[in-house]
Amino acid sequence: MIPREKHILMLQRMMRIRFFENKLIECQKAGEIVGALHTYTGEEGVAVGACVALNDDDYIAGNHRSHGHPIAKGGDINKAMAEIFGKEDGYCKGKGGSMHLADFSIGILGESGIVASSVPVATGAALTSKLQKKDFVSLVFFGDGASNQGACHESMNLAALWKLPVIFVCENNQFAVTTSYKDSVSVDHVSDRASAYGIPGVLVDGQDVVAMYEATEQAVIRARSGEGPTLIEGLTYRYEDHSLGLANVRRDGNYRTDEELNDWLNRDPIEIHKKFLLSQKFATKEEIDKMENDEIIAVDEALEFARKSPYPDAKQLFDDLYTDPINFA
Amino acid sequence: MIPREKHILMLQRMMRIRFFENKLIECQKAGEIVGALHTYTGEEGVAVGACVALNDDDYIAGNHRSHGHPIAKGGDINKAMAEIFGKEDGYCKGKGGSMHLADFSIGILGESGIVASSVPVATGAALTSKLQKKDFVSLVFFGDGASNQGACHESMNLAALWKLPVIFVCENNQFAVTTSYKDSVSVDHVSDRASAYGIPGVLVDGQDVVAMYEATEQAVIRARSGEGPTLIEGLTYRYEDHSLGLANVRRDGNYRTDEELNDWLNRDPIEIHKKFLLSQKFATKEEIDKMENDEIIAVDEALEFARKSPYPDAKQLFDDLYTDPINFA
Amino acid sequence: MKNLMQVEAINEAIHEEMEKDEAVYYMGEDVRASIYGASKDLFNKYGENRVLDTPLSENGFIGAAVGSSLVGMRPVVETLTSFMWVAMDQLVSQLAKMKYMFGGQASLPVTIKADMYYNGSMAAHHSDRSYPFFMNMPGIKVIVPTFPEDAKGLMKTAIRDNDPCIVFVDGNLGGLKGDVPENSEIENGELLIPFGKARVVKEGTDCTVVGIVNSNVHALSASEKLEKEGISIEIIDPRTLVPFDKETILKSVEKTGRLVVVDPAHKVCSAASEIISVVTEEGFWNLQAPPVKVASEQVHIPFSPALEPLIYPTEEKIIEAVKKTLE
Amino acid sequence: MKNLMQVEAINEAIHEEMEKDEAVYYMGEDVRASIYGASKDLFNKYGENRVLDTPLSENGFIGAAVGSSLVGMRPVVETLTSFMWVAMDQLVSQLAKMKYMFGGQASLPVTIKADMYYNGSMAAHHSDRSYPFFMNMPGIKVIVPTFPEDAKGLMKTAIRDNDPCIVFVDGNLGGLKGDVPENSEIENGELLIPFGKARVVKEGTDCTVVGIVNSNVHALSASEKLEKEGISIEIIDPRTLVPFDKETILKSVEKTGRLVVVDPAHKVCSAASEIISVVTEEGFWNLQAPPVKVASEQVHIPFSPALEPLIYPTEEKIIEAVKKTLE
Ligand SMILES: Cc1ncc(C[n+]2csc(CCOP(=O)(O)OP(=O)(O)O)c2C)c(N)n1
Ligand SMILES: Cc1ncc(C[n+]2csc(CCOP(=O)(O)OP(=O)(O)O)c2C)c(N)n1
Ligand SMILES: [Mg+2]
Ligand SMILES: [Mg+2]
Repeated sequence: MIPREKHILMLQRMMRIRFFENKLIECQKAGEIVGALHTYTGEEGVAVGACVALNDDDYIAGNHRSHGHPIAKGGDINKAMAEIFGKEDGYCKGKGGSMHLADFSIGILGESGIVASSVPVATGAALTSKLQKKDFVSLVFFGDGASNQGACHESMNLAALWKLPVIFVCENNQFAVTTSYKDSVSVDHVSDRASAYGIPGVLVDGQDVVAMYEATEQAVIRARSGEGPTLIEGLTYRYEDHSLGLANVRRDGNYRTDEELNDWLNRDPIEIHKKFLLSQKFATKEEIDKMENDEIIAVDEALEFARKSPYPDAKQLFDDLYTDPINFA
Repeated sequence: MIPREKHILMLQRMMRIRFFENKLIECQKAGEIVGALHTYTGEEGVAVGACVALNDDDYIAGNHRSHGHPIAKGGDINKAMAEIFGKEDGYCKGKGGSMHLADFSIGILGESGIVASSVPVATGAALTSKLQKKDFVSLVFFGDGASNQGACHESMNLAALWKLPVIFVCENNQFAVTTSYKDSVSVDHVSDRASAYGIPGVLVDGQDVVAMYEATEQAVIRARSGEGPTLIEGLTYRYEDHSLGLANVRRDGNYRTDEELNDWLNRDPIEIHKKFLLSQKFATKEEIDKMENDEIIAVDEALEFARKSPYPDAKQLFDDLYTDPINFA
Repeated sequence: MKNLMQVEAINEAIHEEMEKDEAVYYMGEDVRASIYGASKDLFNKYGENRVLDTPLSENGFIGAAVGSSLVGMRPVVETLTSFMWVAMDQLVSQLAKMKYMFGGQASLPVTIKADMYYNGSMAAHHSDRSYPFFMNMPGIKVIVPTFPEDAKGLMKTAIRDNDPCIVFVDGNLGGLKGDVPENSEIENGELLIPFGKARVVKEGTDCTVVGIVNSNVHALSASEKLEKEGISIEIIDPRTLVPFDKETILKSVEKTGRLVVVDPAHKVCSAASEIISVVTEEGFWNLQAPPVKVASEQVHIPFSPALEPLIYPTEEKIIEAVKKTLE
Repeated sequence: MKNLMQVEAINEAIHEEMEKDEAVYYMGEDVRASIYGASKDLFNKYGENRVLDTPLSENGFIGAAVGSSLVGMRPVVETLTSFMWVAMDQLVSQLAKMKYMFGGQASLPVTIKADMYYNGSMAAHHSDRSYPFFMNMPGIKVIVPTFPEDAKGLMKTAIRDNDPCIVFVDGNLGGLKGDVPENSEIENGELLIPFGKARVVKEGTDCTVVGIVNSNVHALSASEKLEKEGISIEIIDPRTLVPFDKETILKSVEKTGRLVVVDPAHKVCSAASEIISVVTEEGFWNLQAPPVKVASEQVHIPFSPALEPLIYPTEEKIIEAVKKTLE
């Protein structure tokens, strides 16, 4: 049984992601944000369900679609927003930007712009858990497109062989940019590939945050008891086009229809979970409205924070490359 | 029904490989050959069964254990031997050596020293077949160890998606150097992984050349009819240690037992096929002895050829890097 | 003459070559939708058998391009320099080495169009400029076009070349406009720029400035300012780094006695390092002052718009470097 | 003092560091069986939790090393330079970039021991010398030991360093013997050689010869011959290429006025190119003759023993180069 607080927390985090992303979309359109911007609206159920099933000292790693994961894990939206603005108070002092949010202090090992490239890294964090006989787990998010990279194969094999406490979460949002997963994955479901490693493969409705939580919880139990990895595929959909930073990608080639988008909009993970909370009497309409309002305010404050934060100073350019500065040729 | 000539041809080619390798082992011990030398004795059934099921204008590609494949495909052992000696009349004019035999004129697209690295290449040859609406197929050999490389995953997915006429042949000789495949492949059999791509996975007794032929024949039919790739795993064993060129690898760490080796020696692919030919009355003892003798002579001649061939001249060093010589900085 | 953006010139080159030769096909991620512009209208025109959208498996599909080229096709592959790291197995072990390793049996007419999206707030994972590596590794031709005319002509030459070519396309130049001759204006009816011949972008007398990709644009504007101070620079665009036209540069240095090399790659072991080492080895006695390297700072590309521009060569840095050679 | 082969010195370094720090573990293909010698007796001594045989998945296990280092381990990974191409994704995008990209949050105490088996008839696929690439790509420290003492001391420093290090081990030097001090003979009880400090292998007056890995051995024998002709060379081994001890070399050139750089990497964009470019930029006025590069020919490594030796720097080529600077 999932405790009520977790249900509430899941709604909160999903709303936080939604408002955060929508705020960024505004800022991006207003020209206030530069670079690529891959938003997570529509997919909130996947990251939130997965992360809320973890402990604070468990680890996650992610990809270019990179704001939902850290927020779902409890990241600081002030620092996240400031980073996306390239400011000094950002998570990475402005060096990472949208695609590279990280907070090592709460187990967020970072987002990666190269698809699938975090998968071996997260597997390695799980290796530490095993070698040091700790009991933390490590969880990694990657897309349907990314699942076709060799890095996934190598990591799943390694993790299965060594029974590492790692959870592979494929966010199947139906597309890699404009390419349908049906044109890029040669089986019906990414989770079908789990059998190639002798590990459980679980197909989940990613719009149902509770289902994501439950699947992850099972995987966590398995991981902590030394039985090894699990592959979870959350079926979901991104509401926006691939990246707001690349305007020319948007709807190009009519890669998806309005009907399809509408069908998914009708299965919004936040609305579904709201209904669930109401039906279970876990929250009243008023409580939900209040939470919503709080999150809107929090995001507004984050924006303020980001705007006010100074840009990094030129002399910080060479910091953080090595532990101490070194001489080059 | 496999025609008699093919049965005879398979015995011939297996014997040719066996004698060729044994001759090289002698030369290597005598210090006449330099560099790494990965021999194929014990595994003849796999390459020969597979290649004899192909047409001359079908393609193959292979790996570091590299003499068996081209000989099985009908390669010229004079040129192969000369190449291994680093001589001008070798297949690659002495530039490739043992690990890089190739004969493009009869569909041998070359052996590759980097494990699994030929797998995408062979997949690409099959892509030409599809794009040009030809009907040749392409077949690639790789080891149990190599199957864990990402290149295999990416190629199998691509081939399955695009229904390419390619045949993936995993030579499971139980080890990658000293590492048992049980410690490197997380499922019981490499062929079990076919299901991750929605393609047939076939487990074959690699010591039975006829079984290899039949499995390959089925895969060829499937490939030529546009249905896509097949993954075949041939269970086999290498008689020698990993590489004769690295003496320190030999038996180090007792990675295998004498009993195990003996069990496999008792299932020698050449002896099995000889018995089969005799039992089916496809050949008499005398005919087989004659074939054997002919192959011994052919290998002796190849050695003579290699020994007599001159070393490449210094002025050939820069040839073959580009189509025409170019200026560097 | 028509005025085209660099990306349009490249698109034109690909169209012409696909039109001319059925063996040419185009492959990459989302190339049918033409998300990066260079493959515009290819899919409509040539269809699904010649314009292939790939799964996200760069090593797999670049390897497939390699394999297909061995047996009759002429693939043109679109990717980003930053996505080539995952494909280094096929790029290095097969594409670069195969022909030599097999004693010349292999023919690999593969063209890789590698976009470099640096200087656009894309951060460290998306901003690589990796041509120095491919200069160090033999076997591949390294093409670095700047101006639209050269971009078109070099791209066409690359597609027609029988050796592997990587055309490094500077994302900063996609919108750069320039005159490109109509085919009807050209003697043999098409624009083919030979490899290994530098372009003298501007003649000058006081200092030789060698520019790689976008650096030529900065060098041109630096030149205008320097002119006002009475300093005349000669700007040379090598256009290809492998093969390399050493002679044009050595001759220019013979005239000017000074050398500045401008290169957006990281400065250590850059193309600039190589060019300076070559000119000092072979043109030492013509140098009247130490050569100066203006290359990117030896640090990853930071996201912040407050930091990123500090990394790259600029007009100001070029002006300063030229003056240093004249001190 | 004891007389050790380079491979024994490296093995000793690993033993000492694994003994000292439980976070250090050793990983690679067939390392338990110690097929390349450097991991001798590690498995017996430290067992299966600290000595890991991996599947043939370099990208996967190097990535796992990276991830494990982020959360408390200090992996030492054994591989060959030639097998690093398949792992470039993790080496470049994660190992090299992660710390900077995350604003310093990541700490990556990973050591890669990368063997270079060139010059042993291993052909193009097994003979890479890829350190120039890792000089160009920021974020990794590039260690190039020659003598057994340095190999031990630098390997220990690398394992203890909190940044990613690649120790490029020249397979030609595995059997090179040299004196290595016993720990009891050393002030603080252990041999730690600092990064970024060149070793003056031999003092001399007429020409500075900078040698990378095996080149120092050739330079030493060249020196003996040259001495007989009255020519005195100063041999400098940078020992690490990132960080780089420019000062020692510039000071030496100030004294000798001449420079030869010897480097077994392919000559274009080599470490030698970089060193020559730096010395000409910063030490131009001290140079009395053009510097000379003695590096590998710009071609893949052929298998044939009749061709391969023509590629690399040799004693003779060094002698010729030194004489050229003295013409
Ligand atoms: C190795 C690599 N290739 C290509 C890209 C460019 N790219 C960025 S995101 C993306 C699509 C990813 O699709 P998916 O994995 O399904 O994630 P999604 O964007 O749908 O969340 C592509 C092609 C990249 N970043 N890295
Ligand atoms: C990418 C890469 N990693 C490591 C090696 C070194 N190596 C050569 S063969 C081999 C074992 C290969 O095992 P398997 O694929 O089973 O083939 P087998 O030798 O058993 O025929 C290894 C580790 C290599 N050549 N390439
Ligand atoms: Mg997707
Ligand atoms: Mg094997």
